[in-house]
Amino acid sequence: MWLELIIRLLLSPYIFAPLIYPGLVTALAILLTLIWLERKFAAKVQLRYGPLYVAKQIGGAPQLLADAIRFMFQEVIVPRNADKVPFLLAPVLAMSLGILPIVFIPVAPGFAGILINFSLPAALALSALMPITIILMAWSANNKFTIHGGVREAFITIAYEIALFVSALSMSMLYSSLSLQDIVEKQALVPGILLNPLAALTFFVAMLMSAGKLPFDIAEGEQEIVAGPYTEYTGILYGLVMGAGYVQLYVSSLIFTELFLGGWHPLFEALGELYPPLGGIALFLKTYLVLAFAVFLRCVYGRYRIDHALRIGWRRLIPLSILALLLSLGLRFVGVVV
Amino acid sequence: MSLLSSFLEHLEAIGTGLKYLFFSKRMTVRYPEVVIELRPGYRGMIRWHKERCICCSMCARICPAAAIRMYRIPGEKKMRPGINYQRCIFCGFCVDICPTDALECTTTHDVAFEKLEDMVYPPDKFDREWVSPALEEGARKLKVEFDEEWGLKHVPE
Amino acid sequence: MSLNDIKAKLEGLAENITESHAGFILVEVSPECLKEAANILVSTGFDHVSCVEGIDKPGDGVIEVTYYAESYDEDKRGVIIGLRVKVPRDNPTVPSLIDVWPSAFYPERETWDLVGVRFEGHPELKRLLMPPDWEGPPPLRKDFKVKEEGIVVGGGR
Amino acid sequence: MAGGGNGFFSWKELTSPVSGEKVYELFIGPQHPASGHMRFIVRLDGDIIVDVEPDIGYVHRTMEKLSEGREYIKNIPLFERATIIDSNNITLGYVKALEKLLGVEPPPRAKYLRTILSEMNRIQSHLYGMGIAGIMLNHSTMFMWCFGDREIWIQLAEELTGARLTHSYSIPGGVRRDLPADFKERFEKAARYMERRLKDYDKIFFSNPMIRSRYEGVGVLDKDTAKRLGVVGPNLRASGVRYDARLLGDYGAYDELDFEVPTREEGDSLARLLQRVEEIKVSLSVIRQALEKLPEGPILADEYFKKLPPKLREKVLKTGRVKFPAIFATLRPPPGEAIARVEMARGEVFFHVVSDGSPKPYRVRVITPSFRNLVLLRYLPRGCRFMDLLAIYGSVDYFPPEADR
Repeated sequence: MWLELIIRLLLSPYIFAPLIYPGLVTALAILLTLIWLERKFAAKVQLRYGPLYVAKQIGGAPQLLADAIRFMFQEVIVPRNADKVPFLLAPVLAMSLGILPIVFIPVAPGFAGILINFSLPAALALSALMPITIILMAWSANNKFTIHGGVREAFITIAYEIALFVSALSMSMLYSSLSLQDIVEKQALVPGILLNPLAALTFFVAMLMSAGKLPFDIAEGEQEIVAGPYTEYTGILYGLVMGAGYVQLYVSSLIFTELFLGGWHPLFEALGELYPPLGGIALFLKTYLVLAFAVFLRCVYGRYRIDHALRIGWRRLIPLSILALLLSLGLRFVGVVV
Repeated sequence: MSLLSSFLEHLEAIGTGLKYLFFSKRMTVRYPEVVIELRPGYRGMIRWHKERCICCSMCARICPAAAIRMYRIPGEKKMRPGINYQRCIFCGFCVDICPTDALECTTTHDVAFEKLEDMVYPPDKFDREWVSPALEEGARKLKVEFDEEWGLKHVPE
Repeated sequence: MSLNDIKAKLEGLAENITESHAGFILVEVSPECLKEAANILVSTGFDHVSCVEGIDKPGDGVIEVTYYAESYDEDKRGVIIGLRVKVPRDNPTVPSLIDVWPSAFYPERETWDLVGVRFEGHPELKRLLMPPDWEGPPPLRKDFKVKEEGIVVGGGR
Repeated sequence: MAGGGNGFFSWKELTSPVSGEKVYELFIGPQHPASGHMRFIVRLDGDIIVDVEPDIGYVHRTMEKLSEGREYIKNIPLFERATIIDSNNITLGYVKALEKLLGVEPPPRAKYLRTILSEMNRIQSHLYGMGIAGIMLNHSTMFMWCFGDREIWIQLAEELTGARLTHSYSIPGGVRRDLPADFKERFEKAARYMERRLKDYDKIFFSNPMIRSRYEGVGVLDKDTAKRLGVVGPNLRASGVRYDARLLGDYGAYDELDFEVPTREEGDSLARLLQRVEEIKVSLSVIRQALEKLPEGPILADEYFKKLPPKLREKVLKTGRVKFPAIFATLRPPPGEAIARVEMARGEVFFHVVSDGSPKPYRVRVITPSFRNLVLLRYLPRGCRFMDLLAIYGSVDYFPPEADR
C-alpha cells in the first residue's frame, strides 16, 4: 500500500517531471554523456581517439563521471580579493537557474512540473536570467580577466535575446498559442521547421549564443582571457559553472525540439496510452540529436570576434527573426495552419 | 548574395566536418599496446662495444653536450668512455666519429629511468643491450607505411 | 651593386672598405660618420638592417659594433654591407640608427642588453632577453666566462 | 590606425608611454593559455588595443655565448635547438658560414639532400604555424589536423636523418646520411596526401566564413612598412615583397631548381596564412624536382672523405652513412669572418661567424627570423580589437624559442 503510494507519487507529473524526466536526472545524464560525446566527436573529426582509458571497452564513456569525482574532491580556492558570498553563490545560482525552466516544459500532453498556458514565455524568461549569474561571477571574482569576460557576456546577452524571443514568438504566432503543449499538438503532421525554417535557423543560432557554445564561446575566450568569468573557479564550483552552460543548452534544445521538430510526435500515439512520458522518448531522442549537432559544431568553427557576434545578433538574427515572424503571419493568413 | 554565398560556405565547412566524423581513420598509435618499429639508422640509445674500443676518446671530444666523458679505470692505463643520459641529445656525433664502430645507435628510444642517478652509465654499465620496456611487456610491433588516402598507415609486421 | 660602387658612394666617409667574401662588404667608419654613412646606404636602397652586432675585443680595448644592411631589391639582395664602428670598451657609445633604419630597434636593444653598448637616442634601452634584475657584466663580453667541463671524469684534460 | 597605411613609421610614437584613466592593462602570459613562452603587456581602451609591448626572453639560452666555448662542430646541435621544428634550415646557415671560412664546398648530391630536408622542414614548420594559428581562434580541428599531418614529414625526415626533429644533418662539407632507397616513392605518397588535405584545410578553415571574418583585413602590413621594419619570410611576402633568401641561389640546390616564390598583395592576417599554404605547395614541387634531378656521387666533400681510414671509406660507401674524420673534433678555420643567409620557414636567418684561428669560434652572431618579426607583434595589433591580438599573433607565426635563442 505504501509502496504503491510512493510509486504513484513518483510517477505523478509533479514529481516525475522535475526530478526524473525531463528534470534533474535526465539533465545529469545528458551532462555526463554529452560532454563525452562532444569530446568523442571532436576526436573523430580530428583523427584521434578522445577519452578512452577510463573504460576502454565502452570507449571511455564514464570519463565525465571520473572528471566529476575529481572536481568533487579538488580543493576549492577562493581568491583573497574576491567577494566571497556572491563568488560562492553564483555558480549554485547559475546551475539552479539553468535547470529551472524545465518545470514549464511538458514532455507529454498535460505532463509537466507546472502546467500553465504560457509555458513558452515562462521557460524562456527563466532561462534569460542565467547571464546575470555569470556577470555576478565575473564581478565577484575581482580579476581583470573575469571582468573582461563578464562585460563580453553582458554584450552578447542583449544581442541574442531579442532574436531568441522573436523567433520563438513567430512559432507561437504560427500556431496561435503560447503554450508549448498546444504548439507540439499542432505539429502532429508537419513539424514546424518545414513551415518556418527561418525561425528555426535564428532560434538555433541564438541558442548557441545563449549557451556560449562554439562559435560563440566569446565570454569564455580561453585564448584571450583564460576562462573569462570562470577564471578563478576551481573544484566543484568550476564543475557547476561548466555544467550550467550545458544544462542551458539542454533546456534550449528541448524548447527547440518542441517548437520546430514536433516534440513527442510520432511516438506518443503509440506509447502515450501506457504512460505519458514514454511518448517523451521521441522528444528525448530528437533533443539529443539537436544537442549532438550543437556540440559537433566545435569541430568546424573557431571563435567569432565579439563585434562580429554582436553584428550577427543585431544585424542578421534580429532582422531574420522579424522576417520569420512575417513569414508566420503570412502562413497564417494563407491558412496553412488552423 | 554575399549572405547566400557565405551560408553555402558555412554548409561546406559543416559538411567537411561531417565527412570526417563519419568517414575517417584515426592516426593515433596507441603506444604501450603497440610499438612502431623504427627503421635501422634511427638514432636511439647508444650502445658501446667494449671489445672494439681503442680508447681514443674521440667520442668524448666531439660530444656537444659533454654527455660522453672518459673514465679512469683503476688498475688500467687507458681511459674508457661512459655516458650520462641526463645530458645526451642523441645527435649521434660520437657514433659517427668512432673509428672502430665501438659505438652504435640502437633503435630503442623509449627507456624510462626511476632515478636521475640511474641515467649515468660509467664504462662498466655502458656495454649493454637496450630493450624497449613496451616490447618487454608484450607490445605488438607496427611498421609505418605511407598511404595516399590517410597519410600514415601503421601495419602489423 | 659591387665593391666599387659602394666605395664611390661612401667616398671620404669610410676608413676602410673590404670584401670578406663574395656578397659581404665591410665598411669601417668612425662613430661620427656612422649616421651619414647609414643615410647614404638607405638612399642607395639598403632599406633595412638584418642585424646589429657587438664584438668584444679586449685585446684592442674596443668593441666593434656592426650594422648589417640588406636590401629587398632584386639587384642588391645578394649583397650585405656591414657598417662597422669601433668604440672604446670602457665607454661604448654609438648613436642610435633607429630613425634611419627602424628595423634596428630590437637588435640595438639586444646589443645593449647582451654586449653593453649604449645607443644614444634609443628610446627604450631596457632588458630584452636578460632578466629585468640582471646585474654583472654583459654576457657577451669576453670577461664573462662560461665554465665548460673537461672530457675526463675526475680531473682535467 | 591599424597597420599604418601611409608607410610613415616612427619609433618615438610607438614607444611613447600610454596611460590614463581609460587604459586597462592586461598581462597576457607568460602563464597563459595562448601566450607561448613570452608575455604581452597589452593596454586597452575599451576593446581597442592602444599599445602592446611584447616582453620576450623567457627561453633565452645565450646561445651566442655558449657557442664561443665550444668547438665548431659542437655548435651545430646547439643552434639547432633554437628552432627544433625547423632545425635543418637553421643549422644550414651556420654550416654555410663555416664552410665559407673553411673553404669547403659540399658535393652536388649533398646540396640536393640538404635542399630536400630543408623543404621538408619548411612544410612541417608551416603546418605547425598554421595549427597554432588555428588554436589561437579556438579552432581545435585545424590544430589537430596540422599537427597530425606534420607527423608525416617528421616520419620522412626521420627516415632520412635518423631523428625526428633534431636532425643535425648538415655538416661542414656535406651531409650525414644518404637517401634511403624507398624515399622517393614514400615521399610521392605523402605529397599526394598533403595536396589532398590542403583542400580540406581550405574548406574547413580558410574558406570558412567564420575564420575569414577573424582574419580578413586584420593586422594589415603594407609593403613600405614591411620593408622599413625589416620583416622577413612569409609575413614579408604576404605584403607583396618578392624576397626570399632561396632566390640568392648561394646555398642548397636552389639555383638548379625551378620554383616560383609566391607573393600576395593584401598583407592582412589571412594573406599571411594563405601565403604559408602556397609555400607548402611550392616546397612540395621543389622536393619533387630535387628528387628527380638528384645527382649521383659522394655526399661528403673529398678533402674530408680522404681523411677517413680506407676501411671506413668502404663502409661509408656501402651503408650511405657518413663517418666523421677525426679532424672534425678540432676544425680550425683560418682567421676571418663569414656571413651566411638561409631562408628558414619563418624567414631569413643570418649568421656571422668570426674565427681567430682557434678551434672555437671567436664570435657567432645569429639573428633568427622570429626575432626580426618580433616588431610586428608590437606594430600590427595597435588599433585592433583585443581579440585580434591572437589572430595576429597566430598569423605572424612567431616562435619564442627561435627569437630568444
